[in-house]
Formats: sequence, structure tokens, C-alpha cells
Amino acid sequence: MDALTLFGIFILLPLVGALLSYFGRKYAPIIALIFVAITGIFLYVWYGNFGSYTVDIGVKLNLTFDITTWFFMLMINTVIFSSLLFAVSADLKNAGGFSTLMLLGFTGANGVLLSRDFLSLYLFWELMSWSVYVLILRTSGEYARRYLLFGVLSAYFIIMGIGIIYYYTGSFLYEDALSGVIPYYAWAWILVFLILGFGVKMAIIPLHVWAPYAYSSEQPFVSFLSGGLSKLGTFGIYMSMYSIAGVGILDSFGTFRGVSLLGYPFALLGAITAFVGTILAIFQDDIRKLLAYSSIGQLGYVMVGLGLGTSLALGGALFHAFNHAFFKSLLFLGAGAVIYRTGKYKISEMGGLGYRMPFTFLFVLFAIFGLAGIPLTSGFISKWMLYEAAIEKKFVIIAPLMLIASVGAFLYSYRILYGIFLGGLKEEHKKVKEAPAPMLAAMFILMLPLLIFSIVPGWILGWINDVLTNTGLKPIDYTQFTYYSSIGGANMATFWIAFMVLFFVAVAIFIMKRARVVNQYDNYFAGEAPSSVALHAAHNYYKPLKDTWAPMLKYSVDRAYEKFSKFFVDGFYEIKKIYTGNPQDYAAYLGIAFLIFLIIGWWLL
Amino acid sequence: MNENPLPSVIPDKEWKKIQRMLSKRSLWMIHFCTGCGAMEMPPVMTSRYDMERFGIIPMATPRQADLMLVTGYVATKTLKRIVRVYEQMQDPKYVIAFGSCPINGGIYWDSYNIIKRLDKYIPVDLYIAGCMPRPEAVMDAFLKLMKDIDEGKANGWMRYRKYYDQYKRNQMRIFKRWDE
Amino acid sequence: MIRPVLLIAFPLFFAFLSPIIGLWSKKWVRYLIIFATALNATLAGLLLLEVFQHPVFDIIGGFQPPLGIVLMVGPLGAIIAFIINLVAFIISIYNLKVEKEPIVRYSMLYLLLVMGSTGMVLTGDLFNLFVFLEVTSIASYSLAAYNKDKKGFLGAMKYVIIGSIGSTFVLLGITLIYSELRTLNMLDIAARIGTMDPYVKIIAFTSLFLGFGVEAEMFPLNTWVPDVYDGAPNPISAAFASLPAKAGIFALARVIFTMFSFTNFLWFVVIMGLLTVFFGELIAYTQKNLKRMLAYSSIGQMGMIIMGLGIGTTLAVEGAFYQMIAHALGKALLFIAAGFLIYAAKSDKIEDMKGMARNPLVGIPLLIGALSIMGMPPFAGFYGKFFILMGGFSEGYYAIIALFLAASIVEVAYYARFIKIVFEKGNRVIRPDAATYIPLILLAILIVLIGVYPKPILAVLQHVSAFITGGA
Amino acid sequence: MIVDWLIQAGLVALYLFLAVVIGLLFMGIARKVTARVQNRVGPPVYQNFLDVGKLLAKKTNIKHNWIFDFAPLFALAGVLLALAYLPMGGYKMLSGEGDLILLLYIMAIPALGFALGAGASANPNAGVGVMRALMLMLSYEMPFLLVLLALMIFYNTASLSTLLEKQMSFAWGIVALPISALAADLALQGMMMEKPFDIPIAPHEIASGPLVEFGGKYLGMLMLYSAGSIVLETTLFVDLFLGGGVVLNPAHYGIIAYVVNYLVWFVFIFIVWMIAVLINAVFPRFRIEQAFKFYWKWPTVIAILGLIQAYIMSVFMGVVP
Repeated sequence: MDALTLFGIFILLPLVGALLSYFGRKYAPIIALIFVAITGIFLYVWYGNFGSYTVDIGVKLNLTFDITTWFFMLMINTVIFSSLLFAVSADLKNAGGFSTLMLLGFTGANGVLLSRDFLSLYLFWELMSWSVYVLILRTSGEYARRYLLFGVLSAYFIIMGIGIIYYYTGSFLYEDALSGVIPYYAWAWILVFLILGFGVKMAIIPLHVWAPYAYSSEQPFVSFLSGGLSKLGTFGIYMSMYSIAGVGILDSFGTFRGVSLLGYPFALLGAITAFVGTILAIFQDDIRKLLAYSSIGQLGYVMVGLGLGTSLALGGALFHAFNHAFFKSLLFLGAGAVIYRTGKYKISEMGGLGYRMPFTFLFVLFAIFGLAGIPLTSGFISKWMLYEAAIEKKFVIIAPLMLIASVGAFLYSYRILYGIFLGGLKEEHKKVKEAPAPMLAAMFILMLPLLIFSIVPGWILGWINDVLTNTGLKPIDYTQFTYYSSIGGANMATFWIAFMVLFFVAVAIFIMKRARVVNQYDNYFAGEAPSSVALHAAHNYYKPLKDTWAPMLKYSVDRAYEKFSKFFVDGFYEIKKIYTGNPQDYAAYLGIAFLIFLIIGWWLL
Repeated sequence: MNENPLPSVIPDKEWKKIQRMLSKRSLWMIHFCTGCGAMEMPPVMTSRYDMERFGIIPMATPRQADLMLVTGYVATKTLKRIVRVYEQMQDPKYVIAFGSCPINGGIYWDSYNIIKRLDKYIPVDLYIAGCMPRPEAVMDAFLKLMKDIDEGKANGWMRYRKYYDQYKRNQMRIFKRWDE
Repeated sequence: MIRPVLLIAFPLFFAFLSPIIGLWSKKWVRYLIIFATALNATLAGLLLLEVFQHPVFDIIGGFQPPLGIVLMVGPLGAIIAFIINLVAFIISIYNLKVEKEPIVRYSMLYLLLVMGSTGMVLTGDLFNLFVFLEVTSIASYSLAAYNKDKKGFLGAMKYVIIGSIGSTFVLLGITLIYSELRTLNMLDIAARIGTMDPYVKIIAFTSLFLGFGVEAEMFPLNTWVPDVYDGAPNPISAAFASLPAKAGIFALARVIFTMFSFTNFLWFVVIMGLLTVFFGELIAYTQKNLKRMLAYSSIGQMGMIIMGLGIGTTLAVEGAFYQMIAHALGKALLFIAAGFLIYAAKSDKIEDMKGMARNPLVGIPLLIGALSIMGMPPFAGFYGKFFILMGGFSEGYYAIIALFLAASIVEVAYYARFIKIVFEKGNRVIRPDAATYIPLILLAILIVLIGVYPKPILAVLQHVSAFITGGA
Repeated sequence: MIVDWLIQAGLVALYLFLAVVIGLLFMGIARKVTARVQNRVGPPVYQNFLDVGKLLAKKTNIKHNWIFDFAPLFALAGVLLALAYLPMGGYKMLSGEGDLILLLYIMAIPALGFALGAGASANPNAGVGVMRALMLMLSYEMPFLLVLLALMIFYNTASLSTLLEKQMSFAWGIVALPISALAADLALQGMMMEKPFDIPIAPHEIASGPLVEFGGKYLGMLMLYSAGSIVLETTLFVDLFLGGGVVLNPAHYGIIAYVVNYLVWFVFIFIVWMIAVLINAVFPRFRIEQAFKFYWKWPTVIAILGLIQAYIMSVFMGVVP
């Protein structure tokens, strides 16, 4: 494998695919799917075939293909594959444009992961950023605008970080940054800028306001955005903190119980994000917004891990990012399947669809298990690692915030389950069919890793361990079925055996008697006729909680931004008055300018 | 429903015996408070008579209940609710009708919208005569019912199942529509 | 062997040919300018290929360089000339859409504009530069008022006032230099600049800086820009943004780098650039009129180029030149698209253009153009912006870059607002005709090509910028 | 090896069986005690065995759809699983194979399964009931998690079996962290959904909430689940704060220690249960907002105080159990 092969397969091939699939009309997602599958195959084949390469397209793009790249690419490849598979039968408008932009985003993501210098990082980052923008534009210009402003903000934060490094090193290469020429106070700025920049993509509070809007776009895309692309933020922070800067530099800012003082505020920010995102998710009635806030919350957990920076925390962060990629994509696709069949977004307008769409329900249920951290999925293990990482370092603010946020996750998870899949089936949904086969296949693909890595966490922990050691960190403590922290550990084999046995005990008691299935309307309403009762109690589901939180909920970051921007726009109108439209004024400007130039010229002399 | 078409005593099997013993000792009841009879229930429940001694506790839904109390007159409109609730109960289930109204209409015997005999519409296992029956009578009825269950005589639910069509026909003579 | 003088002679020839053809057929005049600009673009392309081998000097009239008029073409000048002519050609396709009579004069002035701009880029002589500047300006004044409506006249009037003051300053500068150095050849001036009296030098420099600053849309000399761009016919707005402005800034670059090597003056240029960016972008945000918005955006972009020149490192200057090319292509595209949108919406207010760009033939190029202007890869605008920023960082202009980035966010905000409106679900989708979408698509393809594979251009620019800044 | 495993499995099965039996017994005792408090005679203590028997022996059982079946299966399996991860009377069960956080999440399995089954019934009361249950969970988990955190950072372990050993060698949680113990007991009242926190199953408001459509064997299995969860929750408290009832070190006294510890553990969970029952007997019911506000106010403040105490002792004073 040489530079051009790598570049060709992971960058050029998707680009070609993007170009071709634009003209694919209805079959565009299939064409895109083929291209993604090819890169996926190469990703599989080239595992272990790692190295660094340089491609010259006028500027030198330095690429590296290592286990970190591979790990993240695996995530993104799977997620986009299933998203496109879902899109095959989703009857999108202008499917050609959709597939093109998806592949452009995919190219950008691959590029970001592969890059070894800041120029290519920034180039591909922006490529990814605007293709997402145009994808959101397909749904709503306003949402897209919000996204783009924050996307650009993120890019400019990153550019500030890159720029400071460039000032000291005069080079874009990652490894030059470590040559020791950068003083540690400059590192503080660099890292803060980079973390904030990448943090926008992870929707860290208070940079999260784009997410609920962006995530309200077409579901196959949002599943890729939330599941796949937001992981680039994770990757970026991981890379900039632990690969570019490294633990030595992080610790040079002083440590708080073994955690860098630079990382700790971000861990705290992550915990707050987890908490706030969860609380806000509880109150959403729009399924897309709910999932968006949930996504914000879950990525807050990842941020905690990245901030804490112990091996366990980082392993947990990487694992949680991995899990989140799968379960959140799965949730978005599940929501997409439901929306595709019913055409509704509001949770309270659905209900009972689990009986009509049993497979979708099962997949979503599994994703919810992952989201809520039920030990039946690998979602638990990553959360476990993050908790233990915070607890073993005795962080008494971060840990409770994370723990209570995960309790909050139960609340909104149940809102999804009950509001959409359980409860009363509406009259107009009586004829709703199960989602088409490609959608189910897409969801199934995403479900598998959650199950497999719950039974055998050793496999994925092996990869994560490779990533950590490749970055130069201590490995985590695990075996095939078990994983440990310094204060505890768990054995998934025992868990699964015990669960299976006890489940069969329960089944044995259960099947002693047959049960008769009755109509869903045959419910106890104090003898009242079902037609006169609103069967589905999902409207304003957590109203009592909302009432109690009302004093808090009146503060909104969203509105703060609006006020902020309004203040500035008013200023712009003031500035505009300079251009009076009067040529006499303009001529006067010219004269004044000449004088000023002259004075400055003389002064400089 | 003049003659009792079923054997008055359910044939004894060991398993059935245990089941009946359990049923009798754990009667969960739902009381359908149609009329004044409901007023007699609080003394029965509370410390004066304390029906929980016999394992009888009030339940909120018919799905969990074994015993339905119809405590007073039954208007045609109410009957529909009673039937629904009764059908939502799970076998074996028992009905106790309170006072004279469900027996023969009581003081409402000539009212246009009060049914005269509850037994025509759902099978009643036990009537408590009186207008109103005193709590002592209610306690007595419970004990009588427990005895009946033990002896296999309280088999209204089997009757309802066997003659479902006739019951339904009787009910539909009263109701114009079922679904409102 | 292509003589650069042909690039000036041909448009001139065709400009004066057009009235004659106009007598015979009005329709053919339109095709004549397409032909003329196409010919020019081809010539410029050939010249570019040749310049890669060695610099081309074209001596006019047989006088040797220090005395006579000389066209001095290096790789950089050739590239800029090529881009100018290419864009001129593409815009001339869009010229087919111009309905207003008299088309003959229009064609003539357009070709003069092309000729003047090309001349400004190619000339190696200061006075020639002034002459071409005047040609360009006069053509511009007339074209700006070509619509013969109030807006056009007002804009042209402002342009005339400010432009002539600017030209006067240029002339003043040239006079001062000539009185001191007795030469007008730029290389000669550069060689002898040390012997000049510093105070005169400052006045001369300031005059030239100011004079070319008017064309280069530098703050606060750019006051004419919004009115002129708004009042001019649509193709002419596109041409203004791409031809004279680029020529002006190229002249500015030559003043700064080739003639006067004021290194300690550079930070001031950076600040001027930043101010230009700031005022351009912030005011653009407040605009409701599409062409005015694009005009202010154009000011912002030019400010960025000025900043890049002022930063003065190899990377930044490379970025500035790259940005010149990118901006010429991108702004031309956006103005053509704006022309279509205004035509389709029958209004120049942005809010009236709901859903007008939903046709992919307009929509995709428009999007590409806007993204390129915002500096998104893999479009042309990316490298220029990135290099300027990085150049700025390497010189330690943190605060200035931060402010610049803040202004860039404003730029993104108003472009996104514009895109939001034109892609909203609107009343109806209007299909553009060939004269509109062919230039759009051509420009879009160029933008993408340059962006995806910048190697040829970057290779030249890198070399040139190293040379320029090394000399400075 | 395999014999060891089988013996282990058999012992676990025995303990689990006993736990459910104790749970049912406790429910009966609770009814009796409540009756005595209310000046009634009350049912016999074995009444709940009869109830479960009756429910499992019901002639007909209805369900609304296949999701309805999740409730009894997940509830019973989950609660047994959680019990298996909890040391009882000094017997570690599976608690060496997973720690407190795993246990915390296993405890969510039965709740989630139950909620799924309840929601599947299309009865609005069930939906409202589950909503209240989840809100109540969010309420009491706040102090409870803080308490767990205090314990974990004080004893520097997340493993329950290690926690038991450290309590035995150092001091019981209730001695070392009395404030946290108080907060935990307050949280326990909500966790066991006893009055004043029986909001989710309020029979008079929402027809017993999530349980509204369950009858027959479904209800019977859910009764087994609630019996198990009584033991689970009380044992959790005992394990966290009362040393799991370990008074004799099994390493020294062998089988006698297990028997004695089991009895002590039984007494302890009985006491914890009685506190809950007595509070339950005399209190009316909160509204759910009141419960939420209550829990996020006083117990949380107490739990934070406990956490501060644990933090100071562990970090600043360097107390290492």
C-alpha cells in the first residue's frame, strides 16, 4: 500500500462516488452504498497494515493510517453504511443530492481521521462541515444557518489553535508540535481553542444550540451526523489532547488528584452537558429534538472521559463514543422508520406502533437499552468505565452529575418507548406496516455490535487498548469477559449466564399458564367505553417534572445567543451609517485617509 | 335463567381443591358503588369489622379482583358498566349483590330505567337481602361466599361462560348500543 | 512566441470594430465580444504556458526598458491576466442576457474595461499603469451608468468623483517619482528607490497607495463600491468585482512590493485590510439588497487580500494572490447568479427571492460560489484564506486574525441567511436559460477544479511569493 | 471445578429462593403490623403466600400483546439477578463478579421490563403510573446516588463484597457515615414506594397505575418481583451501612458464621423494613411534584453533607478503611 492507494481508496473513491451518485436518481443511495462498502472492505483488509504517507496536491497532505484512525473509521463506515442502506427505501426527495453530500461528508470524515497535519485536518474538517450544512439545508435553511454558524465557529477555534502552533513551529505536522518549541502557556491556548473547536461538533454546552435544529433533518442523514460525524469531535479532542500535546504537557499545568488542571474543567463541562442535555431531552415532544438533546447529553459523558484523561476514562470515552455511534444512529433510524411510515414527528401523536412494527420496536428497544446503560448491551460497560474513572479519582461533582443524568436517561428513554411504540394505537395508524426490509437490515447491522460487545467486551477493549497504547498511554485492565478499575470490576460472562438462567426460571413460571390476547381497547376505564377515553397518555408526559423545573427552564442558552447576536446586529446598523451615500462625505473620507496615511508614513519614517 | 343448568357442586379434584382454598382465602374485591350500599363498606373495611382478617382487600381494578360487589340499585346505564367490569375480571370470579334492589328492584321496582333482577344479566353468586344490609350482614355474606367457594358451589363464572349467548342477549335487550 | 501586447491590442481592435459591425447587425456585436474575450483568454493561456519557461518582456516601439514602454510579464502577472480574461470571457457569455440598448457602446466599453484591466496587470511601466487605470476607470464610469436609471447615475457619479480623485493621486505619485528618479519603469524605480528623498518617497507612496486603493476597494476609499455595483447592469457588476478590482489590487501589490519595499509599513497595510474586512462584512450583514450585499462582501474579500499582502510572509502573499483568483471566480459567479435571481424575482430585495435558486442549474453553482467565498474546501476560496490566516499567525498577528475571524463569522451569517432564503420552498422554480447557466457552471467547475487540485497554481504562486517577499 | 460451580449455583438458588420467601413473609408482616397500627386484626402473616398462589392459579389470564409479557419476565428475572449480585448475610453470592454500579444498573432491568409491560396495555393509567414511577426514581436517586458516592469514595471501593470486608475490619457505614445513612434511609422509603411515596401505584387516583391491567399470573409474578425487591432494597441498605449483618468472620468460624450472619442479616433487614412499614402506616400520600421537591431538597442536602463528611475524612484526614 502506498500513499496514493490509501488516498485513493479513502478519499478519492468516495469523491468519485459522490460525483457518480448525483446522477443516480432513485438508485443514488445504492451507488453510494457500493462505494462505502468498498472502502469498508479495504478497511477490513488493511487492519494492521498501518503507516504514514504523504500526498501532494499542491499542498502536502500528510496522512497516517493507524489503529486510532482505524477504530474511528470503523465506526463511521458502519454508521454511514447503515444510514445509506436505510436511505435506499426512504423515498428521499432528490436522492442523488443526498447521496452525494453524504459521501462528501464521509470523505471529509475519512480525511480528518487520516490526516497527520493540520492543513489536511482543517481542509477535511471544513469539507465535512459544509456538506453537513447543505444536507441540513435540504430540510430547513434556518436550521442549516444555525448549524453553519457554529460549524464555522468550530473551524475558527480550530484555526486559532493551529495558528498558534504554526507560529511556534512553522509547520503543520503534528509531530513537529511536540518538538518542544511551544511553551506550555501557549499550549493552554492551543488546547483550549482546539477543544472548544472540536467540542462544537460534540455539542458541548454552551456550544450545543445548533444540535437540536440540525438533528431535525432527514433521519438517515441525522443518524450519520449524530452517530458518525459527531465522533470526529471526540477524535479531535482525543488527538489534540493526548496525541499532539500528550500527557506530559497536560500535566505541566498542574494536576488535581492526578488529572490535569486543563482537562478537569472540560470534564466538568462534559458532566454539566450530560446533565443539562438529559434534563432538556426529558421535556421534548418532538422525537427528533428529544434524540438531539439525548445526543448532547451522551456526548457529555464522552467529554468527561476525555477531560479526565486516565486510561480508564479515555477507554470509557472511546468505548462510549463507539456505543453512541451505534445506538444513537439506531435510534435515529428507528425514529426515521416510524416517521417514514406515519409522517408524524410528535411523540404524543403516535403510540402503539410497537404492535404494528415489532422489529423496529425491538431494535429501538435494544438501542434504548444501550442508551440507558442496561447491562444487556455494551452501552453499560462504557458508562461503567466512565463512572469508575470519576469515582476512583474521587470527583464528587462530576460523578453525581453523570449518575443522575443516567437516571434522567431512563425518563426520556421511556418517553420514546411509551410514546411511540406502546400505549394506544391510533385509529389512523391501524394500517401502518412494518418498515421496509432495507431499513430493518440497517437497524440490525447497528444492533449487532451492541449485543456482541456486551457479551465479549474483550474484543473491543482490545482495540481500545491498542488505541491507548498507540497514543502512548497506559493500557486498561481487562480480559476477554471482564474489565476492572482500581475500585471494582465486572464479569460479563457471569452476568449473561446468570441472566439467562434466571430468565429461563421466570419463563418457566410464566409458561405454566396460557394467556389469552385481548383487544387493546379492552382496558379498564372504570367501565367506560374506550371510544370516549383518550387512550394515549403521552401528551406533555412529564408535566409535573416540567412544572417543578419551570424556574430553571426559563433560562435558555438559545435565547442568550439571540440576545447576543441582536446586540451586535444593532451595532452593525450603527456602523453602516459611515456609508452615508453622499459623495461629498466620500470625497472627504478620501482626503482624511490621505492625511492619515501621510502622517503614519512620516511617523514610521 | 330459572333453573341452574350446572351441577351445583364442582367435581372435586385435588388441584381444584387447593385452588379453591386459595381463592377463598384471598378474595380481592372490587366494589361497584352504584347506590347507598357503598356506605356500608367503610365499617366493613376498617377496624370495627376488618375484612382483611379474611384476606379480603379492596382492589382498584377488575383485572386484579376476584369478587365484585354491586352495592345497590342498577340503572340500565350502570348495567353496561357493570357488565364491562365483570367481563374484565378473570376467572374464577364471584359477584355479591347488595340489598333488595339488585334482587327485585327494591323501592325502584316500578322505575323505567332500573333493572329488576341483576341475575338476568350477570351471574350473581350471593345476594344480601336488606335495605340496606348492615355490615354484620356483609361480613356474613363474605363468610358464606367463602364457604360456597370451598364447597364448589359458587360457580357463577362458569355459568356465565357456558350461557354467554343468553346473557348477552338479555343484556342487549337493555342496551341499544354497546360501544358508548 | 505570444506577444503580450496582443492581449491589449486585440480588445482595443475589437472594441473599435464593434460599432462597424453594429451598423450591420446588432446581434453579431454580442457574439463579437464573446469571440474577442475568448481570443484574449486563449492568448493569455498561451502566454501563461510560455511564461512558465521564462519571463516575457514586450518592448513596444523599439525603445529599451528604462526609457520606452515595456510590458513585463512574469508568471504571476500572466496568471492574473489569464484569470481576468477567462472571467471576462465567461461574463461575456452572460452579456447575451443584457437587453438594454445601445449594445454597441456597451460592447465597446466592456472590451475597453477588459483591455484596461489586462493592461494594468501586464504593464511594467508606471505611467502606462496610470493610462490603463484611466481607461479602465472611464469604461467603468460609463458602464456603471449604463442602466440609465437613478441608481446607476448616482453610483456612476460617486464613482467618477472618487475615481478621479484617486487617479489624481496616482498621477501625483507618478509625478513625484518621475521628478526624483527620472524613470517610470517599475524595475528601474525599484532599483533606484533608495536614492529618493524619504519625505517625497512617503508622499509618493501614500499617493499611489491611496490611488490604487480606490480601485482595490480599500477602506475608506471604497465608498463608491456599493452604489456602483448596485446600479450597474448585472454582468457589469460581476465584471467590476473580477476585473478592475483585481487589477487594482495587483497594482497595489506591485506598489507595495516591487517598487517601494516598505517593510515597516506593512503592519499598517494589515490594519487597513482588517478595517476593510470589518466594515465590508459588518455592513454587508445589514443589507437587504442582494447586489449591495455582494458588493460589501466584495469589499470584505478585498480587505482580506490586502491583509494578506500586508502580512507579507511568503505564505500570506501566496494566499493573497490565490484569494485574488478565487475571488475573481467566486464573485463573478455570485453576481451572475444574483443577476438571475433579480431577473427571476423581479426585485433586488433578498426576501423576495424565496426559492428562486431551487433549480439545480443555478442552485449548485450558487452554493459552490458562496461556499468558496466563505473559504470552504475543496473550493478555490479555501487555500487563499487559510494561507493568509496562517501567514498572519506566523507573524504573530493573533488579535487581528481573531478579529478577522469574527468578521468572517458575520460573513458566513449573511451568506447563510441569503442561501436560506433562496433555497426555501418558494412560489415557483424558474429555469435559467443557457446564457445564464453556462457561465455559472463554467465558473463553478473552475472553482472546484482549482480547489481540488491547486497544484499548478500553487506551484507558481509559491515561487513568485517567495521571490516577492524575499525582495521586500 | 464443575462441582464447585454447581454447589455455588445451588447455594445461590437457595439464597434467592429464601429471599423471595422472606420478601413474601415481610409483605404479610407489613400488613399485619399496619393493621395493628390501625387498630385492626389484620390478615395472617402468611396471607401473601395465599395471594400469590391464588394469582398463579387463576383460571384465565389476559394479555394485550406480546410486549405485555416483558413485564413479568424481565421483572422477575431482573430482580433475581439483582439479588444474586447482593451479598446476603455475609454470603457473597455473585457480588465478586460485579460491583455496585453494575448492581445499580441491574436494578433498572426489572423496572424497565415492568414499565414496558405496563405501557403495552394502552391504559392511560398505566402510562401515568410509569411516569410517576420514573419521576419518583429521578427524585430518590439524587440523594441515593450521593450516598453511594460517599460510601464509594470513603471505603475506596465499588465492590460490595470488598465493602463488606472493609466495614467488618474498619467500622460499619452507619458508624462511619451516619449522615449518609440517614439520607439513604429517606431515599429507601421512596425506593420501596412506601407511603408517603406510593405515588406511582396510588390505587385511589390512577387505579394502581402500572399494575392496572395486570391480573392472574402476571400479577402473581409481579408480586414475587415486589417481594424480591423488598429484600433487595433492605439488603442493599444493610449491606451498605450495617456491614451486611456480618458479625462473625466466616474465615474463622466457618459454617456457624454463615448461619449467625444470616440470622443477624435477617434481623437487620427486618428492622429496616419495619421502619419503612411504620412510616408507611401513618402517612398520607405526597403528590409527585411534592415528592420530587422533597427529595431534591432535604435528603439531598443531607446526602451532600454526608458526602462532604466522607470527602473530608477520606481526602483531607486521610482515613483509609
